[in-house]
Amino acid sequence: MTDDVILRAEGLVKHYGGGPALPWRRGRGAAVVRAVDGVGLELRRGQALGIVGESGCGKSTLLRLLCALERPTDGRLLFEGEDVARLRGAALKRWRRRVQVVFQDPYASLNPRLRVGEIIGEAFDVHPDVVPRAGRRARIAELLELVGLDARHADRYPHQFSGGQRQRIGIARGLALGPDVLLCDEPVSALDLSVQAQVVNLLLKLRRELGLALVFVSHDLGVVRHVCDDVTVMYLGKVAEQAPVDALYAVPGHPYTEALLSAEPSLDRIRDPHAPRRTRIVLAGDPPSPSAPPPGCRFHTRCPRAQDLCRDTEPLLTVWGQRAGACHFTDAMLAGSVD
Amino acid sequence: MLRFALRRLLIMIPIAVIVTFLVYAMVFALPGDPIRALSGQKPLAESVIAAKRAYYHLNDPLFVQYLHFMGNLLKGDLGQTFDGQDIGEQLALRWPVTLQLGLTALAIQLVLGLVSGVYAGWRRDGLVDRALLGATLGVLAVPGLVAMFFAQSFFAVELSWFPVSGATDGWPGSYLLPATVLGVLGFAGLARVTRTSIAEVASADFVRTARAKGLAPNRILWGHVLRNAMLPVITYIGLDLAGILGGAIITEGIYNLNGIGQFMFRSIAMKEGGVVVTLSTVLLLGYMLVNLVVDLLYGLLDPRVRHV
Amino acid sequence: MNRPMAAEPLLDVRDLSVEFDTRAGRLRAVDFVSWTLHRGRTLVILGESGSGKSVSTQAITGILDSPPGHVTGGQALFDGMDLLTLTERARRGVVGSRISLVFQDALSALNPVHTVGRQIAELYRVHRGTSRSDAMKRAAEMLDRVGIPGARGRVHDYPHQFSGGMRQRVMIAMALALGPEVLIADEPTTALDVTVQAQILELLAEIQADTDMGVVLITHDLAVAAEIADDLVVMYAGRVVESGATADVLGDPQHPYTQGLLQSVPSAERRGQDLPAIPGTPPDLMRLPSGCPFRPRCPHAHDRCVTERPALQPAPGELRFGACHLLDQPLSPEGAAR
Amino acid sequence: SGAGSGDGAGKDDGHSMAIATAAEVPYLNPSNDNGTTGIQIESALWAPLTRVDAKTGKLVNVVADSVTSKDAKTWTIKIKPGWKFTNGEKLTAKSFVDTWNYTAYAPHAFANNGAFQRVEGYEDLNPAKGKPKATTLSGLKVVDDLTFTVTLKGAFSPYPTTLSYLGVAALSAETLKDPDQFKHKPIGYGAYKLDGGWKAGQPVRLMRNKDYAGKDAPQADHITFRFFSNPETAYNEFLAGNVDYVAVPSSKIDSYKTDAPGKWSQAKAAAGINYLNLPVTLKPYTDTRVRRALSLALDRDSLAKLKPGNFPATSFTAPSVDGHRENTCSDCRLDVARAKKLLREAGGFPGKLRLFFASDNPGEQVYAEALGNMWRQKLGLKIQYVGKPGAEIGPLANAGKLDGIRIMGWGHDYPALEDYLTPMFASYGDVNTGRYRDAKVDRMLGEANAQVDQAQATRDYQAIEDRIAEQMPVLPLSHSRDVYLHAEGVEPLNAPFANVDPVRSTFAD
Amino acid sequence: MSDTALATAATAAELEPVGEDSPRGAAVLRELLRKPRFVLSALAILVIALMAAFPRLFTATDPTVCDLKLSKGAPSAAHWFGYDIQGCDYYANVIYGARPSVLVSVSVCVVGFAVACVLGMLAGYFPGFVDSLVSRTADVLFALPGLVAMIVILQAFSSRSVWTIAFVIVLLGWPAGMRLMRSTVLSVRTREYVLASRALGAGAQHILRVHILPNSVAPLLAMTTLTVGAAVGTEAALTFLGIGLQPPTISWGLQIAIAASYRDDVHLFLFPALLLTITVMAFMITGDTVRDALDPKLKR
Ligand SMILES: Nc1ncnc2c1ncn2[C@@H]1O[C@H](COP(=O)(O)OP(=O)(O)OP(=O)(O)O)[C@@H](O)[C@H]1O
Ligand SMILES: Nc1ncnc2c1ncn2[C@@H]1O[C@H](COP(=O)(O)OP(=O)(O)OP(=O)(O)O)[C@@H](O)[C@H]1O
Ligand SMILES: [Mg+2]
Ligand SMILES: [Mg+2]
Repeated sequence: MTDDVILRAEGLVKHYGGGPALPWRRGRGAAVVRAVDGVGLELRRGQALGIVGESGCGKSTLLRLLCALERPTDGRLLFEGEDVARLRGAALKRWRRRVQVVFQDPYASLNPRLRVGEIIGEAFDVHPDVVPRAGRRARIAELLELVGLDARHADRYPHQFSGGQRQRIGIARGLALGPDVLLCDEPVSALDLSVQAQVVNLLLKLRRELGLALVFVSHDLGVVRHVCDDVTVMYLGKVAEQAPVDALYAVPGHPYTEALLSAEPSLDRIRDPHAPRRTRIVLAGDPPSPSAPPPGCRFHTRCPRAQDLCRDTEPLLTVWGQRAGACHFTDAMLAGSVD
Repeated sequence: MLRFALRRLLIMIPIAVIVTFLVYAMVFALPGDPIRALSGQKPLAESVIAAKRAYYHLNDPLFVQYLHFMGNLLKGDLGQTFDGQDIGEQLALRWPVTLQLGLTALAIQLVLGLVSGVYAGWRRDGLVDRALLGATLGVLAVPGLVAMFFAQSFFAVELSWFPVSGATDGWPGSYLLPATVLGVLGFAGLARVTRTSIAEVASADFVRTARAKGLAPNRILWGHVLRNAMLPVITYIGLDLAGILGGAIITEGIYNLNGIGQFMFRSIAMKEGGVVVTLSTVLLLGYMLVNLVVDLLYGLLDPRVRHV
Repeated sequence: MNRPMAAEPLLDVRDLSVEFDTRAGRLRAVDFVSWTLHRGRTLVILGESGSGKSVSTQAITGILDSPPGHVTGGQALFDGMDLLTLTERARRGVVGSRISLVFQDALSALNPVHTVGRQIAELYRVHRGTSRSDAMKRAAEMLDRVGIPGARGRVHDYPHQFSGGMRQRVMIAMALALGPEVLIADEPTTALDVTVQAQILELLAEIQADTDMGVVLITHDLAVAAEIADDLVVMYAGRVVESGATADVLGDPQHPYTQGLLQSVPSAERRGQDLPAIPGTPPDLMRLPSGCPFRPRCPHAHDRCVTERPALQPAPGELRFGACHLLDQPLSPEGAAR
Repeated sequence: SGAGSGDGAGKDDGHSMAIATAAEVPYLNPSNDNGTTGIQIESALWAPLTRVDAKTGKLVNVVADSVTSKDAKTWTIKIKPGWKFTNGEKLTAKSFVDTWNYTAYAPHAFANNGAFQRVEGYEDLNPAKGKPKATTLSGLKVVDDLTFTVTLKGAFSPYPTTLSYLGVAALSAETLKDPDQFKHKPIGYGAYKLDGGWKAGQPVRLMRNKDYAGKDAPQADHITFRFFSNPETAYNEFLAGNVDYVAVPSSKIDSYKTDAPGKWSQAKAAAGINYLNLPVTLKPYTDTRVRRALSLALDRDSLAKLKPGNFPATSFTAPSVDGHRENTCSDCRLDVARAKKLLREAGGFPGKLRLFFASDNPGEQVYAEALGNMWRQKLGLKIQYVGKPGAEIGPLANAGKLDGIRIMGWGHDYPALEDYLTPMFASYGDVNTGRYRDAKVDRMLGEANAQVDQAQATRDYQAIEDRIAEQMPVLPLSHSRDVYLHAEGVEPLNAPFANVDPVRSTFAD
Repeated sequence: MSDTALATAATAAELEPVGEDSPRGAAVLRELLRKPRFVLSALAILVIALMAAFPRLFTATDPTVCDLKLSKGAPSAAHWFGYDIQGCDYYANVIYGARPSVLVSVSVCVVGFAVACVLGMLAGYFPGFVDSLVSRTADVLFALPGLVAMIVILQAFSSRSVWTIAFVIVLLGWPAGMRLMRSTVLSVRTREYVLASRALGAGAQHILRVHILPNSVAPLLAMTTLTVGAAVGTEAALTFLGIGLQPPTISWGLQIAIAASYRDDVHLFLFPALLLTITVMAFMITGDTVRDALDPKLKR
């Protein structure tokens, strides 16, 4: 089981150091944004790990740490047991080829001066051994078609595409090198359902056939449920809960997860358009700022279950069989489901 | 940020020392004998030459001369030129002239360069763009000398709008004409760089957002586009500021302004190591300060560029 | 839903067409698109990725990059004006204050070198003449309303310091700042988690209730559409293929594309299996198939679809329209199943 | 009165004028100044012992009452009584002797040290090596308050003429104590004194010196010298009416007549000569035929047109000195056939002819090219132009290191044939950078210098010139007559035997 | 000018034509050829290059046949540009003046651009030691009084040719371009597409070439096209310092500089200045149009 672990994060921390441009500039002085604050993860070969969490809780930052685009303030990242921070030169390059990433902001991550074919083909320029020179064009066309774009679009520039099309370009680039791990930051958020279905199917197929491991950040709980085996729920830079997908959806083990699930827009009205509109549950209180996380449990300010204990004592992530939760009441919440 | 600035300030000291020596050595290596040159066609008596050489330590090896000079400099004694002028007094008299001329020219150049560059880049092939192209070519085609004399004969002699030469009217009267000519001659570079830089930014997506916010084109241009295009522009301005003296040499001559440029020019011709070094050092420090400020401005203008 | 239909439409788009110049020639990204938005109501535009949703809204608000884009026809009537023929100056009085826009790509849509607070405050300063500090204060309020934590501190941050979802909320805050009559939001919640999304949608509903603001929302999230839309417009390959009241369209989709969309929704039962996607790839606008553009992917296509392009025509139901030759024919059993 | 709108010429009393001059002067001290501009200003602040009468070319006394000698070796100089420095000091024989001693003393490094080379004891103050043995010239003796004697090393009949050089004027005792103190506060005894303060780089303002004892005081009451590093700027200032006298710069030589109609004049005197210096010790210049050929191939008329106010030279001295004769140089004409013939006889010109010019002077480059073109086209020579900054070329030449032809000019310090012949052709001549050496010329010079009879001396000098003409160690090119502009009603002194002198202008009313 | 085109075309080269679109370089070229402005300016460059290479194509007159009597003669049918100060045919002289002028200016332009570009990218992309090294060296060079440095360096060469002069101008001139390049690189290096490229495993060299260079080179390009004219001016100035080209070499810079002091004879100044202007204009317009053509967002 453990030898199967391909990517392991241990206590990853990323702080964005504040400090205004000039001493006399107004604003948050030296406030430090604790974007990611001690996150551990395990990703097995062929596994799909979903990451969900409130906007701004550090998911994208975590992904950037996982693909070593940013140096963690603290913590380690191990790939097949090897510390990634130690990789240099050719070894790092080889590693990069195996771990690819799809960025959240599709347009910003595409060089406006390159044509789409060049953007995707860049992977082959960097790793010339992946696809023989002669076969590149065909491979690019193939990748474009895989994500539902026309091969002829290879000659267009990024700005000539719609938002969803750009997102697919990003996915095609992520897949170009045939990585072992694909880190996806909201890969399907801008796609219409039909194209989304195609892309999801593609990812599933790659998983099945090539053992591609996925880290899948998404807000669409339905898609996460469809794609992933396990889910990590993050709140304010920390892991709130980790669990297999079904178990989590069945019985949430953290009040935040509970709130999250309950806020999922219902598809009832699609099935029955005349059903009454559901009243949405909005979490009480303001989300706290990552530069001044509340003491004790970070969720306590908005938690319906919050008690005095939560206000002073930070709950640790405790393992509960297949799952783990960071709430003083996880046991109580799981009491029904975990035998 | 503060540490960054401090570090940069500290590094100026060794660099200044290197430059003083380098410049001193270069002046030393200049061909010609300044003392003999003093006399023009009528040679000085050999004994006088020998006396003068001894006085100025000209017979010592380069390094000893340099140490002499630096020692005096640290004592605040700038010494005398070979033709007997008090260097400190001359600098005190001349700096204000050059600074007034240079800064006025720079201001004119900035206004001209920025305005025309910004509009040319914003509306490529528009009226301003075409006019700028024409003006640039004109400026490049006419040698500075010709332009300056033309301006002098036309605006000062024919029309009597300005004094012909000299700094007796003080600022701005005496400086307006030379500074304008200098500014006009130098604005093309800034305008071209600004134009290109603006053109690079003008098609960015946030410009569209600004339009969707219902902002007037001018506000979009000056408030949003320009700032994003500013990095090369302020770099260029920094270079310009540092290059003021270079442009001032001819101007000061033609408009008979007793500034640093003239002094520098003469000092080079006369191999006045001390003067050249002093001036170069001041310039170096000025240049490095300007660059430091520009580098700090990068961080202010574009938050994605941060030096810490 | 049950509100009375306002007599006067707030924004009436008629036969809008937009074309782009490309190296390979002209392509028509928006083709005779029409829809109507009423006061206090929410119109959701659904559609295929690349079907012209964003371009059509950009064209209406006059911010299409032109060239290469050209509005080649149509009208967009707002308060008695045709937005498409308005002078630049007149449009500035409307767009930004009375009609506002949330862009799809939040990072590139924000000016990277201004703080987000300043970018919001600018609206107050320009359109309302508010003082600098007041404008800043109100910017912070707006950020707070869209749920940015520590809003008062974060007005001084730059876009790149925000997360994807926060940038989107900044865009929303900007759009809502001046209390517009029409809000056009292009996928405003794609990067938001469900709780924040709920919060934002709630906020919109609140404002709508207060001010009768009309909302045009572009989204791919059928659930969101189902929950908040009064009317739906479905686009495919630059055209409107179906429109009508939400309940009607979702309950009884007339166009095979809409039907296919509804089938692609992931659901708990099919976990891990392939989702039923519409077969084939979206058409290239440069070389649309003859007749109906959906034809190559349509399970019901027949001869007429090859030769004749179906026009948008009334369909059964109140104010419903569809663009399919099958509208006047009984659908085949599988197609009609849903 | 003059147009007088120049700097500080605002006072309405009397005549005032502004004079534009070239390079600025660092200080005012005639003993330590040999620049033309400085001397010009100092000539207003001081007065010379003697002066050549501008109209007649004959020597007259100014400060001197008499300069006499029996043997042309020991000279007795009597000065007129009543002269006073502007600080009140009396001008006495002692003033002169002290000043001369001071100037001649090497460690003081005064520019006009060389003016006392001929005086006995000069070597003791200026040893070739080591410290000076004496601080005073043994040849100078104060006889009484107003008389002193000068003993020269050898007989030198033009001596009284050399006293017209301002470099031998006297400084006040106060100045001699610490000359540095008075660099900008000159104390003279001339027709003018400083009006207000003065700092280097700024215009010099002069006002009439009421105590002036001379009889030849110029008319102007106020004179302002304005310095222009660029001559065209000065020209433009004149056109704008801000200065009253300016020399026409070479770039305006085609337009000055239309720019300033009725306000231009040409100098009557041509006080100098432009010539080519040949390295006569190097092959092939050692051959007189080559030198003649080079001279005969030059079209001096065309060349002269390149420089304003120039006219072709036909002899080796300047027209403005007494005893000058035209056409002493028989090869100073264009005769290509003869040039070719001479060159052929001499065996041609092997290799390249190196032509030096001051490259920082555009006019000189043009001139050099014109010369080169003539030799190249008319004689088929190969020319190599060697442009060097003026500051470099002078010292090179002085050190005798020029291996080619150099463009030169020479103007006298005192108006005498001797002041051309000695510096240019004596083996020890100051500007004899071509290292021309002819024992006979040296000897003839010595004899002429010792000739007490002035008329005979002149004939002797002319004989030397004739000998030079046979050898052609230099190629005379042209003399220049300056062209200048003057404000209406202001007439600078312009006479055949003096440089144009705006200080001594006359005013119309 | 075409450096950017080449840099990006290099990556495009591997891509065969897709559909009817041809590879990028060719497409850009085709598009450029459709613009009359580009065609005209490219033609001008060609003509001037020919003039520099084969002056005989343009005139049969020997520029060194001179008659001082004809000095400054006005233009006429037989002598289109009149005579110069030396009385030589000015037309022939101006034609023969092209070579040194073009060689100096173009080599200064190209080499200076390359040096500034490379060093600017290095300084901007590698903050810290590399940046300090490059930037401080630039500071020192910039602070040296150019005149002195040029004299000293040029004196060191035993023979001065067009190349040594170009070398010195570049040596002392690169700091300006370097800083300009560095400034844009500083901002471009933080863009997300650079991050994306790093995630692909791309090395610094690849990123600099493919992403940074094309997105940051425009201002430097604009400045460089201007230096075409400036270099000619500098070359002339050097001559007058006695450290430049020596006669009988002719160059436009020299002709203009000499003519500047004979302002009464306009033709002396007019013709070389005209040719110089045309050259600068050609380079500038070519630079502009190429920049526009390379900007994917600015089509027609
Ligand atoms: N500048 C352009 N040049 C050429 N084609 C363009 C340009 N901009 C957009 N298009 C094309 O126009 C079509 C419509 O784009 P639009 O952005 O409106 O799609 P969309 O419906 O918003 O899609 P998405 O849901 O993916 O955002 C797309 O096919 C796109 O490729
Ligand atoms: N460069 C940066 N400087 C300062 N703060 C940053 C920076 N990048 C991100 N942050 C902050 O870190 C926090 C986490 O950001 P991150 O982008 O990881 O969130 P996220 O979970 O991806 O959110 P979303 O779902 O909205 O994309 C946010 O508060 C954000 O403002
Ligand atoms: Mg994110
Ligand atoms: Mg869109």
